Amino acid sequence: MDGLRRHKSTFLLPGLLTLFLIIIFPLLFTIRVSFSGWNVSNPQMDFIGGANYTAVLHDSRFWASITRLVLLAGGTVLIQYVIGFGMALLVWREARGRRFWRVLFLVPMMTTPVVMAAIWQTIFHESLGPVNDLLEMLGLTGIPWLTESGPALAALMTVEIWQWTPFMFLLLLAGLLSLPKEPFMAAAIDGAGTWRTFRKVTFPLMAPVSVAAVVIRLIEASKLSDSVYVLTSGGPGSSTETPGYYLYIQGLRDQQTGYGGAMSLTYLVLMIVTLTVVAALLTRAFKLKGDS
Amino acid sequence: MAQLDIVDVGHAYAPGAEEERWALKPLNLTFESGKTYALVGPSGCGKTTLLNILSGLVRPSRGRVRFDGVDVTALPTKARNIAQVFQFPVIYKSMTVYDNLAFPLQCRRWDKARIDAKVQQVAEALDLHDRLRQPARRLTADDKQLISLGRGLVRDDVAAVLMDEPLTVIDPQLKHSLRRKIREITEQFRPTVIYVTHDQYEAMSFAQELLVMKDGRAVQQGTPEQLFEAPSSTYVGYFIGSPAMNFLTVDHGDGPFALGGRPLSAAWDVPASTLKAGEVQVGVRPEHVRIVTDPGPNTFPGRLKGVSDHGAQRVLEVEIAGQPVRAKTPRDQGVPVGEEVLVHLPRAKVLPYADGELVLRS
Amino acid sequence: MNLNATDLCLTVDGVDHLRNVTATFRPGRLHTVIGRTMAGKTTLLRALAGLQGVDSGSLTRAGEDFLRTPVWRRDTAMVYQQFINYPHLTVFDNVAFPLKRAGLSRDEIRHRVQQSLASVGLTDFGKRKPSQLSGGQQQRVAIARALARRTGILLLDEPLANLDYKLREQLRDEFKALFSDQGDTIVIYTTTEPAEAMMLGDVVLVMHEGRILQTGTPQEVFERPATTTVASIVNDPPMNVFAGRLKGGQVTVAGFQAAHVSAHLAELSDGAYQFGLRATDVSLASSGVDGEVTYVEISGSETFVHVVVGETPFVVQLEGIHDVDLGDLVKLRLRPDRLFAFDERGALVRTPSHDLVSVEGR
Amino acid sequence: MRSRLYPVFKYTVIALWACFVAGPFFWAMTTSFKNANAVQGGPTYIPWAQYEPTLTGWRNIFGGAGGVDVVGPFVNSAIVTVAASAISLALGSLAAYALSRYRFRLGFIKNSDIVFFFVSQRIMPPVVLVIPFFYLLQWGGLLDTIPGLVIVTVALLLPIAVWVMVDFFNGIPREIDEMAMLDGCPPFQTFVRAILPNSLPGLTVAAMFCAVFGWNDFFFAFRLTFTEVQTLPQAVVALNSSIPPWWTLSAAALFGVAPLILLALWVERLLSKGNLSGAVR
Repeated sequence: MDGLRRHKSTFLLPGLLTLFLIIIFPLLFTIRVSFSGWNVSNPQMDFIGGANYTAVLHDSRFWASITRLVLLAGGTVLIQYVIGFGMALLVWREARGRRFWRVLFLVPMMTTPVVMAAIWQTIFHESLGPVNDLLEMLGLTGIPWLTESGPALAALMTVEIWQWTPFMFLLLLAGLLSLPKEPFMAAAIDGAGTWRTFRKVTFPLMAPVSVAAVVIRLIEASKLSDSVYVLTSGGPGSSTETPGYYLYIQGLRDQQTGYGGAMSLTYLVLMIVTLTVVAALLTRAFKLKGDS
Repeated sequence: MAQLDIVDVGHAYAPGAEEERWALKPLNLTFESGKTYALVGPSGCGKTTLLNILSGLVRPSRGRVRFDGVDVTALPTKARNIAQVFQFPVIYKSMTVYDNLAFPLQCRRWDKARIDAKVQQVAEALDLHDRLRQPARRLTADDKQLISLGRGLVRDDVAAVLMDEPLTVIDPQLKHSLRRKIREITEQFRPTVIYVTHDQYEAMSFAQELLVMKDGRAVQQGTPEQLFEAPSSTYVGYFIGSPAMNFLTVDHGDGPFALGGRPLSAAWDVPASTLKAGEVQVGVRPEHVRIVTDPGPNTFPGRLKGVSDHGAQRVLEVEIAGQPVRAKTPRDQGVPVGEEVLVHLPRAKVLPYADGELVLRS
Repeated sequence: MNLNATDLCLTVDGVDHLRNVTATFRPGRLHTVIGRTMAGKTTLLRALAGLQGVDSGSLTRAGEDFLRTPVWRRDTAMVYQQFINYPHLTVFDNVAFPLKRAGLSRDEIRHRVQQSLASVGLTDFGKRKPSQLSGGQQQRVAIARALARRTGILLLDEPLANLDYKLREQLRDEFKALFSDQGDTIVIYTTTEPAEAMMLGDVVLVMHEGRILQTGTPQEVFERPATTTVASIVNDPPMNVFAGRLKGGQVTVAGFQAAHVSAHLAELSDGAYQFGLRATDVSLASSGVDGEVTYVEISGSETFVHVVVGETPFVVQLEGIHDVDLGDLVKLRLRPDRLFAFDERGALVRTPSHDLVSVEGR
Repeated sequence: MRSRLYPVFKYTVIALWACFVAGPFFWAMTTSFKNANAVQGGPTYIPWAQYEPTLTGWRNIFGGAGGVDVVGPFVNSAIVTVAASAISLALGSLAAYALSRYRFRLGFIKNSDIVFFFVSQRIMPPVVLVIPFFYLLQWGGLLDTIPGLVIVTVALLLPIAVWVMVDFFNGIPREIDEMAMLDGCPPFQTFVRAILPNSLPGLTVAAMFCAVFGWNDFFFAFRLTFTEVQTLPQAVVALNSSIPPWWTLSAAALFGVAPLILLALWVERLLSKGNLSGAVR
């Protein structure tokens, strides 16, 4: 539609500018502050060069949180994908009461993560919570869920899986429901069994949705911090700290504004690079390019 | 390849509906082994229902379906050993052309060498042999349709190939060549083919026999030539042929028919006793109507109302005794001068119809 | 107020869509633009409507530089090949939409919508949504909306291409009446079908690869095709064109003696030519040139037999439906008096003698 | 080929997952009717049989003595969510329409890059934004106010709206736009009269996502509003302090997530009607 050049910007600019203005100031501010020694005792926009960045490079607590995040996000998203896909397949076509199951399986993603994390905290309570009660009923010993590092991580992952598997379920089920009938009929006609049909028909057809769902979840999971705050406050020690939460401690709670800024930007660049690479790899693995 | 028998099969989507409203009224049909058939009719005529009954997608409300004498009415699609080409090309996206063609054989656990030989043979016929290693999803829509057909052809024992409007999404430009290709391939492999379409051109160009359907009924079954020369009803006369057959209401007493007070003899005599009080018409194809200069038998004065230039032919719109008649004439015959013309309806081509049905030669 | 296009050019991604298109479109005339798929017809219409810019050239109407007029002020209506209507509006509101934009009074709108719907036979459908209509009816709605506005320019882009052939036949006849009285509107209608172009057009423009090859009345274009390309575009099936030699009163084509030269070619000097012969002027006979049937298609009431003689393919058009099998050996008779002669580059040299003569009246 | 055990297996798996999903809600529900004694006595599940239910928790959240007020925060949350969603949808669908219909080219930047710019904002961790926002809002006098929170929430929701709507508009044939223009509509009217009325399913889906993410935001509210404007998640988390009054916490939590549980019913309807499919592709 040529001859409309004057009009196209009128549509785009309000949204673009709004976002730009909302985003650009914080970004510039953060860049600038990351080169300053701004902290709680010295709230000033001075210039100290790259000292903050050097410090970030040597901050083992930060790098440990990054490693933790990679495992945490990678692990939970994978599990979410498998369970979400499995559940979507089970209630996709003929299933008794499938509409009820669908609603139920969607509910957790609608609920507020911090609020539910508070409930989960009571569930994982060592002596008063139902999890240990259940374990004891099964003849096992209770586990100090939130006060030992291993169990605390497991608890955090459980909460994440509970909260966000529904999101996978939603995207994948919507994807399944939009699939055409014919390929499945063709597979039946060709004599393919259940497993072969899944591997050769369902899964390839779902590849674009799968990639989109996984990437979106990875993006959201990379920001994990609210639930950590409520559930474990990063503890015990710093054993459940995610970068998001550690940034909060440094930049906000301890008001190491300059240092926090440098760390934020390091983290942001790392995430953008990692997620871009992951998205590209997934896309290539599923040969989505050049598809007609 | 098998012979398919439809015995007293009817179907209603709403259970308990009266028979008049069934999507497919009970009918008997036989599809002979190795022949090509087309089911043709406007949308909602029941052709897709019939196809789905054959493929096992729809279980008929009544009647039996037999493949080579074996009752398959209760069997699911998978167990019927049919192949199907859908409206929208269906290929396995993640596989190469080769794997697509080999897939049905892999499912049947053929050994590798046998699969390879068969796939090569079929790919050769489909003209896809030089693209076997390509991902199937990169092919154009028409080649994808050939793959669908090929997946049926690789199976030696396939009972029938069903095609459901396979040209719907193909570029107009490529329709001709794909139709031609499909026809050539079926001539070579000779499976039993049942081809559903709403397009008469397609049906007549493709199939050895047509089944014209309307309102859930099979109106007429026959070769294209039979449908053209002797439509069993005014509907078929209208539906097959372009322009449609002319139908003229005639007077009938005890003797021959009369049109505008002049006698009109038809291809065969119709005893007055076989005609009820209803309307009697004669049908004659525009191709057979002739504009002549001399009066004679079966020749009527007419009035030229209009001329349509179709290129190599012209269609003359004439009125005889107040009824419109179209005549298709070659271009080099020119256009008659003036309004008054003489129209000859060749006796052998004038067919009698009573209440819309062809009156059979007794 | 003529619409004048001068030297319109458009290249997109290295592909020429329009090449020096120059044409004058006159009020009250129906212009058919005929060409194969991808000939640039749609691009031309879109450029006239302002939906597509051009690289160079000019477009004027009554002294106004049309290229600078935005789409919504071009006083143009368009009917697409796909049935495009507003999905959220009823049929009535669809037709009323442009009238409301134009600020007409409620009574006037109601009057015009009803009139327009009546003219396409949809009087009782005003309250339905387009999705509740058949394809043919949806296209009628689109046409009604275009007509109701009484715009200065009415563009129709292959409006029948996506319809069944029976419906196409019917609407084609209706169009003839519908567009016969369009007052001062410039009507431009694109099609791939010669019969449609000939039947509807006051003026025919033949388009190929972005160029306008010939402009003229249907008769001129059909009977004096400027080049072999035009000849093949305006004939359905395409005119048989074959290279041959004229020597000593004989026409030889790739090794066989095709015909004696008839009077109209007598004055031509000996040498190499391309000859054209319409499919209607080749017939199957008991004696003649030997050939083999490679394909048979049936179109409405005609049978097209594809025959190959040596290496040269011919299409033979037989009236009526005939049972010819692939692989049959046949003999062809070519009518020497109907040969068109073109020079080696394809430009017209001679037409069959008596063409324009017998045409009278209309 | 499917064995007879398949249905048994299938419904067992469904039931197990359903228990896991519903578990926390059941626990919160049963806890909300306990009092200090019942909680201190160890985990119990069935009222009357295992403990004597009381309404203390529920009374506390609706202004009972010594309780907390959740109604005010509820209203705040609702205002922020609705306002931010509405602004995001309006700006987002305009931008999405432009990106779907027109070709933009600014040096090496193309349409897909602009879409990516919008969507990539979701990568930004809230912490990166919150410090500068703090100063920005302080400077504008909007700290601890509803408008301030709305502005910030828009940054959160706008990418979602653009993402959903671009895909949706791409699914509407361009011929509709062209036709509207030929019918005499300038571009803006084309959008309003011909495209928007056909976009309801897309807008609904976008609105749903905006509502969920807007309602559930905690971090921004936590850092940028304090006393004047508390949102619901803040109010609930505030209860999660040293000596947890679990009964009140549970009641407040259930009250806070209830509106969105109703949303799940509605999402399922969209899903069954196929409206979500377009948005997902």
